[in-house]
Amino acid sequence: MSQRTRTTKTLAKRIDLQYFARPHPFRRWRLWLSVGVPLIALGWVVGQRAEGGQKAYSSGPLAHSHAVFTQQCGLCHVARTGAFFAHVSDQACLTCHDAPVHQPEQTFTPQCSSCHVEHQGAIRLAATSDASCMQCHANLRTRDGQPHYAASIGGFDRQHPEFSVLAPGRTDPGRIKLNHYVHLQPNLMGPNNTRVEMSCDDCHRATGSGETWPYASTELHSAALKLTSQDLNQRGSKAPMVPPAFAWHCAACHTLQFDNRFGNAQVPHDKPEVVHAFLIKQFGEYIAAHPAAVHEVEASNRELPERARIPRVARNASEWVEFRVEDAEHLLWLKTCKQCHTLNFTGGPLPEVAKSSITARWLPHAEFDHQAHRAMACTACHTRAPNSRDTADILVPSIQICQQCHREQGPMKESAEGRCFECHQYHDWSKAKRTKGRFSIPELRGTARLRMPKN
Amino acid sequence: MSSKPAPEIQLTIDGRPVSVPAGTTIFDAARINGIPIPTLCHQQNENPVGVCRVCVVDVGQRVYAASCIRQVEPGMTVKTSTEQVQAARHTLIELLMSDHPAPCARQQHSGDCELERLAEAAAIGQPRFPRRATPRGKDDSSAVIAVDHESCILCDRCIRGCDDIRHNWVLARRGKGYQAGVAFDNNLPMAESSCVSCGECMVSCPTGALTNKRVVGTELGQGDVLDPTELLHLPIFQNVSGTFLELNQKAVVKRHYRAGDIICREGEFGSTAFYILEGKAEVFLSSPMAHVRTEGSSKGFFSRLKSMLAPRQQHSRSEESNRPFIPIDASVDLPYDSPIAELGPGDLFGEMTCMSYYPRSATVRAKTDGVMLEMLRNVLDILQRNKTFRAQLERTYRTRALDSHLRSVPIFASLTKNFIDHLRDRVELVRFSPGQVICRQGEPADSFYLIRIGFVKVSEERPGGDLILAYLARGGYFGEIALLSGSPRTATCTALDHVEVVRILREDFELMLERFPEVRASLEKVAHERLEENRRRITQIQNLPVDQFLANGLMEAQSLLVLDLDRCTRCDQCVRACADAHDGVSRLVREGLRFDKYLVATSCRQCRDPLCMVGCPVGSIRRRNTLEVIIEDWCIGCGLCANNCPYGNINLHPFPVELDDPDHPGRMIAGTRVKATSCDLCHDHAEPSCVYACPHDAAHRVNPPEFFAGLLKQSSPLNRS
Amino acid sequence: MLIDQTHRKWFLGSVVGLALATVVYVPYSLNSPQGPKGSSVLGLIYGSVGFAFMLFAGLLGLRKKFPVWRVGRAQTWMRGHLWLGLVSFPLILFHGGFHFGTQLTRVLMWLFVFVFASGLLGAALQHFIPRIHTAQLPMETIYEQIDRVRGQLAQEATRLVDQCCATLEGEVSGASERQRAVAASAGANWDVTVASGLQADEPTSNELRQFLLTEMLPYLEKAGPRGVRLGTAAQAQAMFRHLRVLLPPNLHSQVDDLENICLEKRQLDKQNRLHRILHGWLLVHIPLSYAVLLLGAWHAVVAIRF
Amino acid sequence: MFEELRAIQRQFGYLPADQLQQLAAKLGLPLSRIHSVASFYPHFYLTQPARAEVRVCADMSCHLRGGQELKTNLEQAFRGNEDVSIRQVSCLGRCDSAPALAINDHIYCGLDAPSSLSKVRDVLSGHPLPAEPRDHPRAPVASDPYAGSPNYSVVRRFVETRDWSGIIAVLKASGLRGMGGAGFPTGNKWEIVRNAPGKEKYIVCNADESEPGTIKDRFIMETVPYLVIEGMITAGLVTGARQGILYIRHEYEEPKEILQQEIDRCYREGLLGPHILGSDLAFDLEIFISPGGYICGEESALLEAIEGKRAEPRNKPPFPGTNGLWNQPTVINNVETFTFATAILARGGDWFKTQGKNGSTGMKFVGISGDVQHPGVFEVPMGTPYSELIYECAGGVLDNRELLAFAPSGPSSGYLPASMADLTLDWNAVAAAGSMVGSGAIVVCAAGRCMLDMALNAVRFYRNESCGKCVPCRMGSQKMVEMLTGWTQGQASSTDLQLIDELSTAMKLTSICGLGQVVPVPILSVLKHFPAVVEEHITQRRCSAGVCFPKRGAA
Repeated sequence: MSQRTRTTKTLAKRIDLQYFARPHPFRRWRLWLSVGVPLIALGWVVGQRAEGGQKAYSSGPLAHSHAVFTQQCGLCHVARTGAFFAHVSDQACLTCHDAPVHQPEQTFTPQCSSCHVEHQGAIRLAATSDASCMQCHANLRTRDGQPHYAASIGGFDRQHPEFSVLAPGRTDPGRIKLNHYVHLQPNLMGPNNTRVEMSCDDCHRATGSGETWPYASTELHSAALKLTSQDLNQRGSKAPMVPPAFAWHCAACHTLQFDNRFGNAQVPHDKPEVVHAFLIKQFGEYIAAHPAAVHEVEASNRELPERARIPRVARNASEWVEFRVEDAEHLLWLKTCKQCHTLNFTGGPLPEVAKSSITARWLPHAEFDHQAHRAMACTACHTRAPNSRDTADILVPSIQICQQCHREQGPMKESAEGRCFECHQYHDWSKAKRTKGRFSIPELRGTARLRMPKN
Repeated sequence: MSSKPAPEIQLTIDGRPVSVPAGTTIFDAARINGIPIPTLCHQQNENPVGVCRVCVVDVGQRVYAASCIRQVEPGMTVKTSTEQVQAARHTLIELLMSDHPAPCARQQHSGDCELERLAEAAAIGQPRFPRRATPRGKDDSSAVIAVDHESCILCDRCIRGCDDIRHNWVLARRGKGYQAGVAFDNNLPMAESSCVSCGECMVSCPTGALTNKRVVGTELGQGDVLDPTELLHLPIFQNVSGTFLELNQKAVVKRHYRAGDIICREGEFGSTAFYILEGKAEVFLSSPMAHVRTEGSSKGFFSRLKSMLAPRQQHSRSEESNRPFIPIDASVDLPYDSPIAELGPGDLFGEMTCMSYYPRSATVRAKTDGVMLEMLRNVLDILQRNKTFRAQLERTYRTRALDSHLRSVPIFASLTKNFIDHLRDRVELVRFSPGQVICRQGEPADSFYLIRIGFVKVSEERPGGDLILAYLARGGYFGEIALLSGSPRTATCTALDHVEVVRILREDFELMLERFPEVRASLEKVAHERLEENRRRITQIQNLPVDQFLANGLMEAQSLLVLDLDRCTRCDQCVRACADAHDGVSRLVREGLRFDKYLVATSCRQCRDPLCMVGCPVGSIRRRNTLEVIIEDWCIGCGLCANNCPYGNINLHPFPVELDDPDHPGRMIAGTRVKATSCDLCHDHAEPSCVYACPHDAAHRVNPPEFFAGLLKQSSPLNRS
Repeated sequence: MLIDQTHRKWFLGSVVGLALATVVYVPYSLNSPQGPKGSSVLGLIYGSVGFAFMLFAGLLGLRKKFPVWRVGRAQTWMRGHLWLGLVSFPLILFHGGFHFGTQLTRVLMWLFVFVFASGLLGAALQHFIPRIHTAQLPMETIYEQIDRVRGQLAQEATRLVDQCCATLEGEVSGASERQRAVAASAGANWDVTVASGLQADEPTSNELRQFLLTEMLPYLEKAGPRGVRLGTAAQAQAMFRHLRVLLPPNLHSQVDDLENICLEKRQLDKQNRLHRILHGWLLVHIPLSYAVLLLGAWHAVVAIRF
Repeated sequence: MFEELRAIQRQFGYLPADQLQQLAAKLGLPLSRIHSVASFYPHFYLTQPARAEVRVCADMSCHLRGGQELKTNLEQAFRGNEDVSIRQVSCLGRCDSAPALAINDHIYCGLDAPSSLSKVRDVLSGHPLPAEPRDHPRAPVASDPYAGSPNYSVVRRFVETRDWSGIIAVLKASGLRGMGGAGFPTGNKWEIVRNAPGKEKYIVCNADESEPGTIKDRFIMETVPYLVIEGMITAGLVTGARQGILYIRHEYEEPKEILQQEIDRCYREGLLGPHILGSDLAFDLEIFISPGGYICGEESALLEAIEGKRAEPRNKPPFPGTNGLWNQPTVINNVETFTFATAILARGGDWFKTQGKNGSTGMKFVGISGDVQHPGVFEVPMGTPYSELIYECAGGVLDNRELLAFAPSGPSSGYLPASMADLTLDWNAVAAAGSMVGSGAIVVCAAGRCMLDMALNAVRFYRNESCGKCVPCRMGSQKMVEMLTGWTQGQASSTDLQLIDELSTAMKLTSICGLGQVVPVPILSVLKHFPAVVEEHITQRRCSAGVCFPKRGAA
């Protein structure tokens, strides 16, 4: 047995009674680390500061549009003189941006930053959350107390009303007689007596791709051209479909010959007065050149059945011109033009052409980008188009078709963007005003001190 | 004695005819005639006993005669150094040498061991006899004389010196045969015997059995060395062997003091006592009369604990002593309110410092020019054992200290002057040496004791070992229980150091009880409390299986700091908390023995037998009735208790104080004084700081028997079966 | 530290609190326009409550610096530290909407993750290791004093060997107290002859000394068992067995003592190791938590400002 | 003083320190003196004794008859039992019925191990010890002039004649010598005392028969106590002493009672007291019970003991005859001497002279013990050959073994080989053979005994009984025991023989008393008569008797 005795005394005597006053390496390490690590952290913060950047405090990368002045927090976070807080005020935004009001009737205007959330990384600031809209639209109050549409909308796929154009009873106001069904039949007589089969995009295209329209007139009237190019250039990618225009979409087939003597020469696709003048001029010139022709008896014209019975012989050139114009006009008014247009013979020598009234934008408060949907067949959405025989048919797809893809978002939902901003604009850009830029590039990039505007 | 000259006797010694008076011993006859006979047991000033037989001579008989005792006879033919005689002597010396630790103490110190000298003369190197196998022991108890029984040759010289020369009758032979030896009184250690330290035995001893003890620093540096004759002229050194005083010449010096000189300072360690020959001195305490108080507790959450000094008037603690006198190491006590007293010629002070090496209990300053004897403990021992001096001491005590001594014991406060005068001549001062039993359990009681000097252990004999009930210090009293009840002693009281008690005889004690019923009442109350407490503890012990518990000393503790080691992460918070609570001095060491899964940390256990009390020169540390240790106001900060505590749980706490400027009397300077402190359980708070600061619920202050009761029951051998 | 029944209240409180926070969080996170954000009201509440918890947890360090302050038992603080610290993590996650953010917040979050993880580890360690400590190290001492105790062990060993050598070299005075006792008890009062046991044996004594100098002292004086044969229990046992063979039976108790010293040293080494494990995680936990608190506070300031 | 001490011991079982203190105060003696005396006598316990104090005799006769084995058995049985203390004791005076042992001072003889064990157990369980069996038949003593019915004719005659010189002359003529061992002529001793000046004179009868093998005095005191008492009265009357003290060892409880009865009877009949038989002659006789110890048999030590001191022999001269008890002239004679003195005075000096044979004169009581068939005390004429004593009186050697050696007078005479058995019981003849008749304590060793062991046993006895006063005896006996023990344990040194020789010489020459002087005798006799045995032990470390050299395994 061991003789060593452990008594309290022997044990305690071994201990230096003041040992705790001198730190053991272990504790010293702890102390140094406890001082050191926070110091490093502090150093880092200070270092960041010294570098001048305040990026470190940024709660996230700025959106692309603002990324340039990431280092210049003060640009947006404007502290009022003497105040501590430097929250982003609307004023800061309005320095560069105009933000037209949404609706004159709205009861409440949120702060810019409440919808345009910055520091979320490279996102579009315009991509506001539905919740921002729902602030009001979930339970809409207007100043006049009369919500125009639905008063309670939860989102695109939640309580969103059907497009208003599709409301029952609504018809297409267009006056150009068009039978989609016929046009989509195979074996149509095409230009130059060729047989063609038409597809939607022969007439409906969103943007001018530079591709020529297959049924465009070979020799277009300048007026027609003017119209279309304006339409094409105005609205970017979300532009509505190019409205159908005779010159682009019809002229190749629907030729406007007026008299055999002129071969395939056509009358301009214009008001009857212009056509009338054209005819007079044409025939006048012809008789002048072919005075003999005044007496030529006209073969009966199958095309004008009413006229075939009484061949008329002109007495003179002017009469001939008169007859001939009459004949041609008869043909045009009663057949060629009338095929599409509605002509009103209201007593005057010339008919009145009803306005075509083609609807360029069916959904005036929303935008739709056909281009984005190009992957789909047109009929995938416009399901009724192939069987539409009546101009009055509104072929805008139902919202339900949209909702098949556009739903509440989320990785699991496998859906297309369903938030409001996808279709709706908050700001009424029509009322936009011009803003004045003030900053230099170094100011924005943070290499120069920012001169804050005095309020 | 007849005046008639004794007739001359003719005889032949070593062939020389010689003539000597009748009655002369052969030894003397030979010596007178220039024939030396070696001897060990014979000395000229002592009666011959003829026990060493070294002086044997051939007187022509069958056996040799011891020349020291054999008287001459007419016609005797004595041969002192025949070959056979020398051979016999040689054998005897060799026999003695075989048990003699050569060189013995005497040979080592002064080179005059007679036996070794004889052995050298007889060319005895290594004795051929086997050495003694059973040790005979040493007795180191005396302050002045070292006793080494190993060296004793039983020559009886010391016995004759003690008995025949000094008539003290302390020494005698004991035992028989080879086991025989020399004993003091009842075979007591020398210091406990009735020895008066006259030194005669030591002077007589031929070997190292009795030698002058070398005390630490036997020589006092300063002062005038006194001639032994000068000392012998002092009445207090009467009857002391001059040779002995000469041996201790430098252990006592005469010193002259001028008025205002500081003679000794409280708290200093020293080894001398002072005896005033002329002049006056004043004795006083310069430590602040206050105890350590921990403050800043309930005031606010964040107040740091401060330790500060507070006298008992300002901050009274429960059971604090209200004694009006502070006991010090002199023949007077100091009043609490103005701790100063005067000493005059014939007074002795510094006894405890000198005998037990306790620190000085007070500062002494010369009041007038004076002369003092400064002495080391050997000389003090001579003094204290001197009959003349003792008488003087008792006289002084009776006239000057008995009064304050009795009155400083609260229960005697009501005694009338008359009665104290009555006691004055009847009390007796009795001295005990360390370890001596003052009264023994079971013996009939005959007196009541008040402690004047030293410390007394009160213990009860129980099967399986003594149970220490208390330590009593100066001012303490004992023996009342048996006297009150008339039963035998209920406990054994043992002197722990050099103890002096005042003995009040039974009849005086009874007279006192009769005349002062209130004393009786309070004594009975105290006695009852003591008994009750003892009984409670004993039942406690009896109810517990105590082996390991006792082995760890846990039974003696009344409050333990235990750390549950399964919880303790050894983060040391408790120690830091303790240090923090006490101005950076930890009163706790996180180390100690384990009991089950508990570490019994070394923090004041409020021991039932607080060793720290033992030795306090002013008796300022003691136990409350609740057994808690309390340090009284007059702690002088000497640090002895801290040394005595087996666990290092007493700390000395420094405090700034104003002190007398030694260079400019009357002016004060800033200084530092220390006060002893021990775990106070942070008693101003709900719980001790260490426990409070333990983040892991590991530290607990517990009452051991209760806390461990479950454990102890489990491990009880009775339950195991 | 023992996570046991006594923690039940805290545990339940934390669970309830956490559940409550989660219950609030789920709809909030679903409904908030830009997802859960620190700057939203709830986000701020989470953030501030979480930070308050962290701060409280961090204050434990301060509390420990001033152990006597009567500001609640350290045990309460510890439990608060443990449980509130635990809860603070999900709260902060809620606050950040489970995003770590950029730069400052990311650093902060990662630091917090480390602090939290080290805290969990620490709690586990402090739950289990003390018991191992208690069971395996009956001779443990105060960690800070291990070096000192080791020195004392070396002295003790030297003393023991000196004693043995003295006995072996036959110095009666030096060492043979026991031997003399044996001699004395061998014979009764009368019949004792000579104690003949004292036979000098110098070679053995030299070998013993050699053992002390080359094996024992290097082992005792150096921390750790590496590179010393006594370091492994089995080898040490073998060596002491050899010593026992070498030395006479009356010195075996000294050999036992030496072996006991080695055992103690072995335990001290182990204590060293265990202590480092038991408290080593604090080297990560504490500094990082300070950093977290610092940066967290800064973050709060910055966040409130911007 | 001894009575006081005994009283204390009876009361407390031992002598408590405070009682000694009180006694000191009572007697006016220094405490040291009382302690000194009390510690000298093993009879007194200074500390609380065990509940069963067992004392086994281990000297010569008992040693031969299994005392050692008995002790070993007891020790094994009660090892670790603190209530039993087993020690060896010097001769208890029961050599004829060895082995003897005392349990709490009750002496039992001839016990075997089991019965002694049961006795000790009885003590431990609190049963009172049965009285010692007293079965000593009173054999007629041939020398008894009264043949059992004493009439104290010598005293009566002296009271009438007062012829002291006649009595001394008769004694001188009879050649009666001290029978205690030294053999000093009795008549001369009485005459010296008679002539010595002194206020008081004392007659002391030494009945402290303590030498191993010596049992004759007990026999005498039990059978013819009146002869002893009459001898003492006569001596007192002759020398003018008025006080007689019969110093008897405390183990002799029974003889003491018998003597006391006889003394009481004498007082009743006026044979003792202030007026003996109505005359002006006075003589008081008291029994002094020895506090114990062989050394008390030494005359001056005995006187010291009576004086209440340590029984340490005095330096002589002066002799007790002039400076005896209380420094007064004192006659000290042995029991047997007084007995024969009475017989001689009653029957006339010639009777004694004619009693011897083979050229010797006188009678002698001898005790024969050890390896004999019938140990006992025998009254034989001087001149009887030892062989006759052994083979005829004592019935021969035990178990018919060969006689190996015998001690004519216990240890003090040394051992004589069997070849010397034809020696006659004669003072001069035996002295010539280098031994002595002494007290006639014949101890017989049969073949198979180790003589070195026997010598050691004898020396050890002396060592144990040495008073320790003088150096040669105190130290020499111890060293001799140690050396001899060494021999029996194989630790002899080459110088030992030389050393024993030197030591023996020194002890013989320088010791104060006879005890110290005879210490070397046993070993010297063995060295002389059995050198081969010693040689064998020392050089070959072999004991052919198989007694010595403890087996290694046994330890």
